[in-house]
Amino acid sequence: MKILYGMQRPDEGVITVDGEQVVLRSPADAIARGIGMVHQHFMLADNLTVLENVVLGAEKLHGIGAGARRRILELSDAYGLGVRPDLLVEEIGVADRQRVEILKVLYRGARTLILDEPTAVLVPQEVDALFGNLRELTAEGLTVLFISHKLGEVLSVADDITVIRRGTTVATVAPAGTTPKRLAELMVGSELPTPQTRESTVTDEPVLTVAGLHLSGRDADGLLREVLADIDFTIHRGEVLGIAGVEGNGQAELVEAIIGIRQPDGGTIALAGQDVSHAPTRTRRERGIGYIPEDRHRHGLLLDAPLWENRMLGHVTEPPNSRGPLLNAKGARADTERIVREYDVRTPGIEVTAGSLSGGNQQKLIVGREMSHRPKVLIAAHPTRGVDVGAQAQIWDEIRRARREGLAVLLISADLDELIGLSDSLRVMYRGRLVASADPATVTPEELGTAMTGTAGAGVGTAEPGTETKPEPGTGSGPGEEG
Amino acid sequence: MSTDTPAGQARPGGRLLAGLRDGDRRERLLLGLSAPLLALVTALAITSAVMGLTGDNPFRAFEVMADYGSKSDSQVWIINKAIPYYLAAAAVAIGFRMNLFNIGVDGQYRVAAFFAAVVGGALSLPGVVQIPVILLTAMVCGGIWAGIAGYLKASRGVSEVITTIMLNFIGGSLIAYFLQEGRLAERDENIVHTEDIPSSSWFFEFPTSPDPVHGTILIAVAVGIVYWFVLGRTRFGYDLRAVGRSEPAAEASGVSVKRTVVTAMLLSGAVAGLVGMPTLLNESGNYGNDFPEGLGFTGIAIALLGRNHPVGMGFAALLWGFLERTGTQLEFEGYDQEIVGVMQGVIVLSVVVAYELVRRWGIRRQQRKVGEQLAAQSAAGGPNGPKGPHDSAEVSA
Amino acid sequence: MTTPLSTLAGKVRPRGRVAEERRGRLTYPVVLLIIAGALLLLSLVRAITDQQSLTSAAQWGAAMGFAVPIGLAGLGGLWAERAGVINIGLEGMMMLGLFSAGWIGWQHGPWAAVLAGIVGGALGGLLHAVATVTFGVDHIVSGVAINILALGVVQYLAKLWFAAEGSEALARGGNDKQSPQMERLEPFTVPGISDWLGDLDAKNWFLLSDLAGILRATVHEVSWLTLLAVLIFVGTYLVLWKSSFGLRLRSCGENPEATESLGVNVYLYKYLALAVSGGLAGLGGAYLAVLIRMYQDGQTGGRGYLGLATMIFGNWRPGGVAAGAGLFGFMDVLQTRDRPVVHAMLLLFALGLLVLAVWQFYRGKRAAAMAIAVLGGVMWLWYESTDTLPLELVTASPYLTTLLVLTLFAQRLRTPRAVGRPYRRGQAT
Amino acid sequence: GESSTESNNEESSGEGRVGIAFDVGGRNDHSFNEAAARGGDRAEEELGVSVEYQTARNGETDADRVQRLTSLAEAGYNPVIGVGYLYGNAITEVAAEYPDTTFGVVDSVPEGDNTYGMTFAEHEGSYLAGVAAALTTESNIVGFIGGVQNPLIGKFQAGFEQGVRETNPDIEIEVNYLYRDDDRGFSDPARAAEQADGMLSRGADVIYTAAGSSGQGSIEQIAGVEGAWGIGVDSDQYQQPGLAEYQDSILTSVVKGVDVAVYDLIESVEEGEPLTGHHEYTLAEDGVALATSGGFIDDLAPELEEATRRIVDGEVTVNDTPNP
Ligand SMILES: Nc1ncnc2c1ncn2[C@@H]1O[C@H](COP(=O)(O)OP(=O)(O)OP(=O)(O)O)[C@@H](O)[C@H]1O
Ligand SMILES: Nc1ncnc2c1ncn2[C@@H]1O[C@H](COP(=O)(O)OP(=O)(O)OP(=O)(O)O)[C@@H](O)[C@H]1O
Ligand SMILES: [Mg+2]
Ligand SMILES: [Mg+2]
Repeated sequence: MKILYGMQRPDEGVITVDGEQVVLRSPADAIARGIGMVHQHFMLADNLTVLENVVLGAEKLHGIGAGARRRILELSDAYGLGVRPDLLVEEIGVADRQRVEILKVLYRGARTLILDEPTAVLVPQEVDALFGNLRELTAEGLTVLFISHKLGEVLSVADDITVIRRGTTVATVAPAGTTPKRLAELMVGSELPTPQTRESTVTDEPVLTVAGLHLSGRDADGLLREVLADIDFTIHRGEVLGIAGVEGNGQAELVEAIIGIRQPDGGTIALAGQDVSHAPTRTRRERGIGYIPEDRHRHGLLLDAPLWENRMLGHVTEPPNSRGPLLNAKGARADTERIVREYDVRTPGIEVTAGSLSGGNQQKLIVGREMSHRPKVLIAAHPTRGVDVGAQAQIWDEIRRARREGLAVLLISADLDELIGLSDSLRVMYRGRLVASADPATVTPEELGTAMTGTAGAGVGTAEPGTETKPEPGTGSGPGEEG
Repeated sequence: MSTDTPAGQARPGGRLLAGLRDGDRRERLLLGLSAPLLALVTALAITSAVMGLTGDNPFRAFEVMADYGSKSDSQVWIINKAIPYYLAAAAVAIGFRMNLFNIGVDGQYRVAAFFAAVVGGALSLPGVVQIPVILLTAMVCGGIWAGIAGYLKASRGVSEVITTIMLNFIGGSLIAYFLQEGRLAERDENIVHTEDIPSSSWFFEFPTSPDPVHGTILIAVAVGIVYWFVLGRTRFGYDLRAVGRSEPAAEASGVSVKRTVVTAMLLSGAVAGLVGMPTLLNESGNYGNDFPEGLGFTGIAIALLGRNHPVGMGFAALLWGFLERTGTQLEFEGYDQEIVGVMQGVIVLSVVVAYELVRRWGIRRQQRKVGEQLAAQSAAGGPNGPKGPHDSAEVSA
Repeated sequence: MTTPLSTLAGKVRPRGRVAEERRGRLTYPVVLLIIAGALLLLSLVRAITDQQSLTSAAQWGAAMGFAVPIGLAGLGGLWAERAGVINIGLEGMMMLGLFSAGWIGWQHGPWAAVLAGIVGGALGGLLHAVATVTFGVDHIVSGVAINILALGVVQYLAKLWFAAEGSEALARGGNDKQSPQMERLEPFTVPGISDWLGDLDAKNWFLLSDLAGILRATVHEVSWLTLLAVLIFVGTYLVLWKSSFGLRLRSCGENPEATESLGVNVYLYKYLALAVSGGLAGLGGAYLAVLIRMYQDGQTGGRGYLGLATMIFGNWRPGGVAAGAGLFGFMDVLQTRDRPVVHAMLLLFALGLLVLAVWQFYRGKRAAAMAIAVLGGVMWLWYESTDTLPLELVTASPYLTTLLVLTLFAQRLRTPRAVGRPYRRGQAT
Repeated sequence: GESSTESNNEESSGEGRVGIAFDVGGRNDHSFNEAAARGGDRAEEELGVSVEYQTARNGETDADRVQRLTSLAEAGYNPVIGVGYLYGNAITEVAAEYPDTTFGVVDSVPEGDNTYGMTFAEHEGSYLAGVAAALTTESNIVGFIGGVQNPLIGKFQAGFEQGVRETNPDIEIEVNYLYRDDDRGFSDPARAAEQADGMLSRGADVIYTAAGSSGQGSIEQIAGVEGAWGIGVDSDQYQQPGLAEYQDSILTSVVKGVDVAVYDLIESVEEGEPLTGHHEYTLAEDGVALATSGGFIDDLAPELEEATRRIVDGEVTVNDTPNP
C-alpha cells in the first residue's frame, strides 16, 4: 500500500492507473493520479482543526478559508459524514476521526480510495455506517481498496478479494465463491484459529478486587473532569473478565489506575486480599500484576534497546534480572533466549533492538516476559491488535493456558469476537462507568456494540446502526462535571 | 539520548576478547570504531580545506601539533587539563542518558566550587578530613543547584533547558554577591578571592616528570568507574536509561519518572560540583574572580564527542586538551590559534553526523537480518511455523 | 441473567466536555483587558513611588531596543519548533549574523549589513537542517555543535579579516575582537505626534501621561530595524497562521507523517523553516551589529538562549514571544538605565501577585491563591523595608522573573507535538 | 618521552628577543594591551630587539597562561611580559622555573627575584579626571560607568569620586557598573550606551567610562548630546581611529603609561640590569596622566597642575577603594 501511495519505491513491477502506466515517487504523485489513502493509524494533527487537517496539502483547491469550509460541508452532507470543520481534532472521537480521514481523501477528488484496516477501532454499528458510506462512494463510481484482517467484513463489503501473504499475492477470489474459513486458510496457510474457550476454570477465590474506583483528571483547558466513576468488579482465579467499550471511554485510564500510573481519587484496589490502592507501580507489579499494554511501542518496549534489556522492563527488581541492587545481565540474557525459544519470537538473536522486530514478534516477546513472572493477574489491553493471525493464535493459547493454571485476566479489546471468545464474564464501559454486564455465552457482537454506544438503557437491539446512535465523545452532548 | 548507539553500552573490558569471538559483538565493536574514524577524517579534511583557503599550509600545522602534543610535558599538561573536562562531560552525560539536557553544569560547578572554597578556607582540619569535607560541600552545592531545575521539571513541568540556563545567570549573581571583600572573600591586589585553603588540604600530585600529574585525576577516574557501574550494572541505572529511552514505557514498567528526573539532576549536579575541584585543590587553592568559567559548556561538547561513554569521554577530554595545548604552539609558528576553535566545532559536528549515519546503517543491517531470518524460517515452513488450532486442546470446533 | 445483556441501571452519566465555550483561553478581549490592567498597575506604582522613568518614552524605547534581538532569536526558535525542529543553535546563528553584519557593514553600510546578517544566520540554519533533517542527528546535539562551530569560525575569520597586518580594516579600527565601524543607521521620529505625546508625558498625569510615554516610545527615535522587527512579528503571525504555507509548516511540527501522507514535502518545509529560523537569529545579531556599529566579540552574550526561553515562555506564539522578549528587555533596561526603579518594581510585582491571587481565589483554587498572596505579601514587606536592592539581585532579576513566571504557568504551555522527534521520509505506518 | 623544552633548546637563546603575552583583548584592543604593544614597538625601533606577541583565548585558566609563558621563556625570550593582572599567578609560577629570565607583569605584583610587577596609580589619574569633570560640568551632575565591579575598576571610581568631591562638593555623582564579576562588561558597548543614555537623561553632562571596549558605546551615546563630555581610559581615546568621529566629545582620557613601563623593563634587560620587584607608576613620574589631545582641558591647566602638585607632594592621598 505504501508503494501504491508513493511512500515507498518498488524494486520492480508496474502500476497502472486508468490503463496508463505510472511511476509514483511521492504521495503527491499518487494524489495527482486520484489515489487517496486512509492509513491504518490516523494521520491527523491533533492540535489543528478538522478543516486545517482536511485542506492541508490541497490548499490550492479551495483555499484555507470560507471556500474550503463550504466545500467540506458540501462533501460531508453529500456522503452523510457529519463532519464539523472547526473543532480541534483532539476534541473529536475515533469514529469522527475516521470520517475526517475519508473526507480528506474525497476533498482531493480521489477516484481510488485505499482504506487500511479502517474498522479496527470501530464498533459494529459504526462499521455498518462506514460500509454504508463506502457503498455510496462505490455507487458514485469510485474505486475502494479495503484492507482488513476481519474476514467477515471483507466478505460483506468487497466485490473482489485478493489475499496477500508475506508480500506475495496468494489468491484472488470473489466473495460469493468463498467462505471465511477458506479465506483464513489462504491467509495463514492453515485453518483459522478462533478465540473460543468454553470449559470454565473460574474459582471463587478473588484475585483483583476493584471497588468504588473514581478518577478525575484535568483536560487541556485545565478543567476537572470525571474520567472513571463507580467502578466495581472482582476477578477470581482462573477468570477472564472482558471489558467492552468504544475507545476513549475510560478503559485506558482504568488500566493505568490499576497499574498505578494514575492516582484515583476514590475507591480501593485489592490484589489477592491486600490493598494496593496507594502502592507504587513497581510494588504492584512485584506483587503479581502482569501487563500487556495497549500500545506496545509506547508502553511495552524500549525500541532502541536490545531484546534482553527489554526482557527486564517492568521486572528489573525480580530474578533473573537482578540480584539485589545489581543487574544480572547474564541471567537476563539466558532467560531471553528461553522466551525467544518458547514463545517463538522470530529474531536472529537477542542483541537486536526490539524496534527491528515485527509487531507480532514484539507482542510475543511482551507476552513471554509477562508470563515468565507468573503473574496473579494479567491486564491485557488489546493483546492481539495489529498482530498477524499466527501470532494471534499463539497469544490466545497462552492466555488460555495461564487461565487454566489459575491466572486472573482483565481483558480489554476492541475485537468483540476475541472478547466474547476468551472472556468468562463481560462488562461494558461507557463514559467512565461500567454500564452493563453480559454473558459471553449468549451475547452477540451486535448487542455488545449497542451497549457500547451508550444506548443500553433503551434495551437491547433497538438501536439502529446509523448516525443518530454514533457516540460523540467530546462533542458535549451534556454538561460535564466540574471540580 | 536517542543518538545512543548500542555500542555505547557499557561493557567490562575483560569481556572484550570473548566478545570478539561473538560475531554480533565484533560487528558492534567495528561499528563503534568506524564512526569516530569517519568523523576524524572528515574533520581533518574540512579543517585542511579551511586553512588551505585562507592561505595556510594545513599539513605543516598538523605536523606542528602532533609533534608538540606528543612531548612529555605536553602530555602531562593535557592530562591535567582533561580532568575537569572529563568531570564536566560526565555530569552532562548523566543527564543525556535520560534525555535531560543539563546545560547548567557551568553554573553548578561555579556555585559548588565557590562554596567549597569558602568552607575549605574557613576550616583547618587535617587534610584527610578536610578534603572529603570540601568535596562533599561541592557535591551538595552542585546537587542543590541542579536539583532546583530537577524539582521544577518534575513538579511543575518546566523545561530543564530553560531553568538551567536561568540558573547559570542567577548562580553568577549569587557568587558575585558573596565574592566581595568583607563578605566571603578577601582582596589580593586586583584579584578578589576566598580565603586560601590550607596547604595541608590540597590534593596530592603524582611526581611525574617533567611536571606532576594532578592527584585529582583519581576523582575523575572514580567518577568514570561509578558512572559506568551505576548506569550499566545496577537496577537504578537501568531505570534511568529506561526513562531516557522511553518515558511512558518506563512509567508503565514501574519507574517513578518524576523521582528519577530529580535524582538524575541531583547526581548530575553532584558530579558537576566536582568539576571545579581539580582547579581548586590542585591549582589555585581559592575561588577568585580568575576562576575558570565555561567548563560546563566544554563538558557538553565532550559528552557529545565521547557519546556519553565513560571511556569515550576520556578520549574526547584528552583530544580537547590536546587541541588547546597545541593551538597555543601554532601561534609560535605563525598560524592563528583561533583555527583550533574551528577544528573543535568541525570535529563535534562531524562526529555527531558520523555517529548518526553509522547508527542508522547498523539498524538497517539489523532489520535486513531480521527479515532474512523470517524469510528463511517461513521458506522452511518448519518447526517454527504458526501453530494450527490442533495444537490447542481448548479450541472447540 | 435472563437477557444476554443486563444494564446496570442509573449508571449512565454523560461525561462530555463542557460545550465549546473554551474557558481559560486567551481571546483578544481578555488580552486587552490584561494589558489595560497591567497599565493601570504600572501607573499606580509610578504615582506611588514617583519613579517617572517607569513609563517614560526613553525607558520604553530602550526596552524595545533590548528586546528586539532577543525577540528575533525567539521568533527564530518559534519558526524552527513549529516545523518540529529544536533549535538550540540560535546563539551560534546569532553570532554568524553579528559577524557577517560587521564584516559587510563597515564596507557597504548598515542596510547591507542587515542583509548579510540574515544570510549569515540562514547559513547556520541550513547547516542545522542538513544535520537534523537530512542526517537525522539529534536536534539538541546538532544545535550545540553549531554553537561551538560558529564561535570558532567567527573568531578565526575576525582575526583573519579585521586584524591582518597592513589591511584597511586594521587601519580603520578593526582588531581580532572587533570589525571597523560602519555608518550609523539614523532612527526615525514621527514629527507631530512625538512632540505632542512628549508634552503629555511631561505633565505626569495619572494613566494618561503614562500611556503617552509608552506610546511615544513607538514614534520617537525608533530604529528602522525595530520597525522591521515589528513587521516581521506581524508577518510571522500572518504567514504561519493565515496562509497555506504556514499551515503546512506547522503541520510538520504537529504530525509530519500525516503531512507527508498528504503529499507535502516535509523535508523542504523543515529546510525552509530552519533557513528562516537562522535568518531571524542572524537578523538579531545584525541588529546588535548595527546598534553598536560593528562586530564585537561576545556581543551576543547568551541572547540566543534567552530567545529560546522567550519562545517557551511565549507558548510558541509570536505574541507570546514578543511579550517575553519585552519583559526581558524591560527588566534589563530598567536596571541598566535607572537602578532605583528596580526597587519600585518590587511594589509592582507585589501588586501583580495580589491581583493574581484574587483571580485564583475567584476561580476556586484556594491553595494556589494563598501561596501567591503570601509571595506577594513578602514582596510588599521587602519593598517597604528597604530602599535599594543589591546590584547582584538586580542583575539576576530578569532571570528570576522568567523562572517565576514559568513555574507558575508552565503547565498551560502547549508544545508542538512532534518537536524534537526524529522524522524520516517514508517511515510512516 | 621527550619534553617540548628539551627539543626547543636547540633553538637560539639569542639576545634581543622579547616575549609579550596579551590578555584576551589582543594587541589592537585600543586599551592597555595596545599600550603595551606600543612599548614593545618602541623597543623594537630604538633598541633593535625583536618582539614576539601572543594573545590569550577567551576563558583561559592559569594552566593556559603558564603554558604560554613557559613556551616564551623556553624559546629564549627575555624579558617575558604578561599584560593584565590575570597573569600574576602564572608569572610567579613560571619565574621560579626560569631564574635567568626576567618576567614582567602589568597590573599585578608577582613573587620572585626575577620578576617585575608594574602597577599604575589609576586612582590618581582618575582623581585628575574628577577634577576636570567637576570644572567642566554645567549641570552639576557627573557620571561614572565601570565595566565590571572589581578592585581594579574600583580604583578608577574611587579616584574619580574623590577628585570631583574635593573640587566641588555640590556635584552629584552617578555611579553605575555594567556587570558584577562578569567579563562581558568589557565587551558590551550596547549596554554601556544604554547606561550612558540613562545618565544623560537624568542630566549628567560629563561621564567617565572605565569599561574596556564597552566604552565606545558610551562615548558614542555621549557624542549624540550637545554639550556632554566623555572621559576615556587607558589609551588616549581621542587618537583612536574607531572613535574619530566623536573626538569633539572626548574631554580627555586617563592614560596609563603601560608603554613606558614595558619599554623601561625591556631597556633594563638589554642593558643587563633587569628591573625587579614591584613598581607603582604614579602620577609623580607620569605613570598615569591626563591626555590633552583636542585641547579641551587646556583652560583647566592651572587647576589640574595644582591638583597634580598636591598629590605629588602628598598633600592629598587618593583612595584606591571607593567608599561603600
Ligand atoms: N516478504 C517481504 N519482503 C520484504 N519486506 C517485507 C516482506 N513482508 C513484509 N515486509 C515488510 O514488513 C513491513 C510490514 O508491512 P505492512 O505494514 O505493509 O504489513 P501489513 O500486511 O499491512 O501488516 P498489518 O496488517 O499488520 O498492518 C513492511 O515494512 C514491509 O516492508
Ligand atoms: N526489505 C525487507 N526485507 C525483509 N524484511 C523486512 C524488510 N523491511 C522490513 N522487514 C521486516 O519486516 C518486519 C515488519 O516490520 P514492521 O515494523 O512494519 O512490522 P508490523 O507488523 O507492521 O508492526 P506493527 O504492527 O507494529 O506496525 C520487520 O521485522 C522488519 O525487520
Ligand atoms: Mg498494515
Ligand atoms: Mg503494520
